[in-house]
Amino acid sequence: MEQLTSEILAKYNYWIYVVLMMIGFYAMIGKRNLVKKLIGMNIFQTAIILFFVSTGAKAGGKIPILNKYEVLEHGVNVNSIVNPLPHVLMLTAIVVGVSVTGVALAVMIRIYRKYGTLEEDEILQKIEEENG
Amino acid sequence: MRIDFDSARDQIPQRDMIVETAIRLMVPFIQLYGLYVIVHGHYSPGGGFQGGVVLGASVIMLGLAYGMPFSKAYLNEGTSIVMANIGALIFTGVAALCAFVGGMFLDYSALQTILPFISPVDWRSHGIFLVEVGVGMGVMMIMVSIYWDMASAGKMDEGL
Amino acid sequence: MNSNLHMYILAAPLLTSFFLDIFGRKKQGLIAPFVLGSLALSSALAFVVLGRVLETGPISYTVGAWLPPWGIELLVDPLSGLMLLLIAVVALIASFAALPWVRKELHDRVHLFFILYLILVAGLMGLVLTADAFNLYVLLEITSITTYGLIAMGRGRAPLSSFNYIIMGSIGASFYLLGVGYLYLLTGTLNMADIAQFLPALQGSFALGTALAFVLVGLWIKMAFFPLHGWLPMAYSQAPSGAGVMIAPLMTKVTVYLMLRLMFSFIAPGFSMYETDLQSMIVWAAAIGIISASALALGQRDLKKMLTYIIVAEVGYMVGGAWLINEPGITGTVLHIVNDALMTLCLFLAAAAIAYRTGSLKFENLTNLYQKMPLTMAAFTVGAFAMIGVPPTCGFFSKWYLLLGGIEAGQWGYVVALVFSSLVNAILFFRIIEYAYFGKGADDHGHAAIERNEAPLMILCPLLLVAVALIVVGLSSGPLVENLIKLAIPAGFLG
Amino acid sequence: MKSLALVATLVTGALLFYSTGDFAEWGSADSPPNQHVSVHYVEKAVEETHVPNIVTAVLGDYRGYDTMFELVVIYCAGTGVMAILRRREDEEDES
Repeated sequence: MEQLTSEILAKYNYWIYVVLMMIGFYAMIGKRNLVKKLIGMNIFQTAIILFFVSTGAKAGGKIPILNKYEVLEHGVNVNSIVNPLPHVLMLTAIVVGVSVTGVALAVMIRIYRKYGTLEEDEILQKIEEENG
Repeated sequence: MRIDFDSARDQIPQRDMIVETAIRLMVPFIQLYGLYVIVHGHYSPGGGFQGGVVLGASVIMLGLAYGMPFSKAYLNEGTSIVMANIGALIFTGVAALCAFVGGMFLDYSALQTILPFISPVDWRSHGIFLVEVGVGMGVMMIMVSIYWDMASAGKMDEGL
Repeated sequence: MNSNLHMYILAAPLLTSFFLDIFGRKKQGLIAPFVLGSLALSSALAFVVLGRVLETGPISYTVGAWLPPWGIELLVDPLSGLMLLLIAVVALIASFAALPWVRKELHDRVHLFFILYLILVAGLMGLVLTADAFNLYVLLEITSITTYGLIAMGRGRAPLSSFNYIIMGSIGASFYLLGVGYLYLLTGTLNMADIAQFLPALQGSFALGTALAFVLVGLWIKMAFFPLHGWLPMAYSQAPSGAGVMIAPLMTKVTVYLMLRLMFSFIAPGFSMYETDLQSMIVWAAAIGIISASALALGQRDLKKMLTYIIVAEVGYMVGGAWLINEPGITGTVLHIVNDALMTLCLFLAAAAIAYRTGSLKFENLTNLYQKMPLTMAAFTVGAFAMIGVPPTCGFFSKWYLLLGGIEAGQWGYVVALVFSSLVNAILFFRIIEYAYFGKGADDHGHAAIERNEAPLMILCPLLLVAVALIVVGLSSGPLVENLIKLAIPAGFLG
Repeated sequence: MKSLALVATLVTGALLFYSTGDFAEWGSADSPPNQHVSVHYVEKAVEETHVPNIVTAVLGDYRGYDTMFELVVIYCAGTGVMAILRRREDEEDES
């Protein structure tokens, strides 16, 4: 039982990320509504962010903001500070995600103005009608 | 789901005194906080992106309370585009300048050849600051510009 | 080694795009000199850099003067030098043709188009240079976002195709990012060369296989490898013509280059991954992809749509050739990246020239084009011959290398697919040439009813230039392979 | 179509779920990401850049090239939104 608990604690973050990622991925490829697809994309990106940040965690680690003078004099114990690199990477990934969402929303506004709906089936039906 | 953009723009919602007053009071403090987040990025969580988004949010809040035309009058459209480009140019310009004065691309310590009385390591710190200011400017103006375009569906006349 | 020349290649279009936004909004006349000037500067610098790299050997450049595993490393070797030159030249030629088209199609959004265009070029150049796995993701997203924007500027179904591309492209990029995350989790570094050092110790780890699979599938979605190609035909055929002439030749080829780059770094020969059945499975998938895409191309009744399916088939050529993992296969792949970029550029320019005058690219509307636009159609014919693989043109030589590689590796499915696809291309293009040459029927022979009506010089001159280049590159394939491509392939993959 | 999507999702999920078995424990200071490159940042960033916030130091300097393109990405989004939405009245889509 204890072993199981420790296993769950050790991998809990990664399992949750897989579940989140599956929800997002299914919404992106399975749903027929464009807004739902976009929401799925954001969930997918959130899952990736959770995964990356989990890789940098250290049990009992402190935030990576140090006291300049103390560090210059005495150095720093690496294991007491969390890994800053995944946080940096995810700042970049968040900005990229926001940008893609912005462009996707703009494209969606144009789709809505042209077809009057955001349901993929209805849009395809309208295109069929247009082509005779 | 089904919003008619034209009629939505006709019915600009009723102005609300409470919202307007609250936002008018809050906006200066939000902007101050945004500046603090940019400037204090060396010593606390924060930096150009976060501060830029906070600054952008202050203008967007004005737009939400008083309608988009007000926020456009508050922050001129042409100015915002020029500022966004200047922000981007600060970053890429500093990067290219570092290469130009003999260092490597983005090697802030090479800027010592311009102002020799600052040590190379301090130049890295100041270089990061310069770049963060550029990022803050760029992100703020681009966020506002995206809001304007989305709110008015590209017509830049009315909207929320 | 402290030379920043290759950074200026990238910085020139990037900085110009910001100036373009400030000044080009008011003065439309400034756009053309800005765009052409910056791209010409890039091309000239790329030429110098390639020469220098061939002379002195690969340059490892560290941005910000931080040593590789900690800072971001850029790698300028003969392969990336060649790609830089290709991107700069293709973008320069395409921008000549894009100018009249954009003025006609987009009216007052010309400067916005060219801002995105220049940033796309800079992003592609960055992709070619980088040797850092995460930096590659950021640049991949830059090229994607600009492409989404450029495609959505078109008319009709363009926004819908752009949205599909956004969803598929995001899945591809997210998969790639996940793969990089796994590699980071397993090795603790993001530098490609540094990751490669840790890989032998991790052989047999399931997580490593997953990581490489996600990286590969992510790139395959981006390059429209056959079962994952769904977004490409609509997106490329609906894009504004000015954007299509640049996006179609470059995007998929650069992604193929990225796959090659990752293979060269991660899958060194002797590493167990390619001794398994995986390698031949990928080659078989490529063969099926080539055949299916060619078959789908047969069903199209629109020139541009047909060309997009040919692009999907060509991606199959290159992926299959790369995964043959032998000398002629990889040589052929690198040569085909160059040739295919030029051939696609030629055909898309011809399509843009025809559409500029006739307004439609449906096969029925292509009648009598040889009388109306003889020069355009001459160039189109050269491009078509190159695509089929007729000897003096360059398409023949890269296909020859790919065939040799297939035979050497004993991958007969791939060889058959190559031959089949060449035959289908012959049918496809001769059908168009028939339409364009013979026209409707006998009733208008002898009359001088059809006037010559060539496309504007801004489109025609680059088109003719590329058509000549197809033959010149074809004739100089031997020296190109000996002096450049042999040097570009890591020693382990030779012999 | 939906069942195909479900199968694809489940296969991807199973692959990812199974490969968590090879991961280092969550929060362990000995895992590769916490042992290789990041150690240098934590130990040396303050000394080399004089910035107490390591995240800012890595973002602005060590990986400044990424950050530059990050700004370019958001700039592209702004320009892209403008390019997509700002159409003249006469080229308006019919609704």
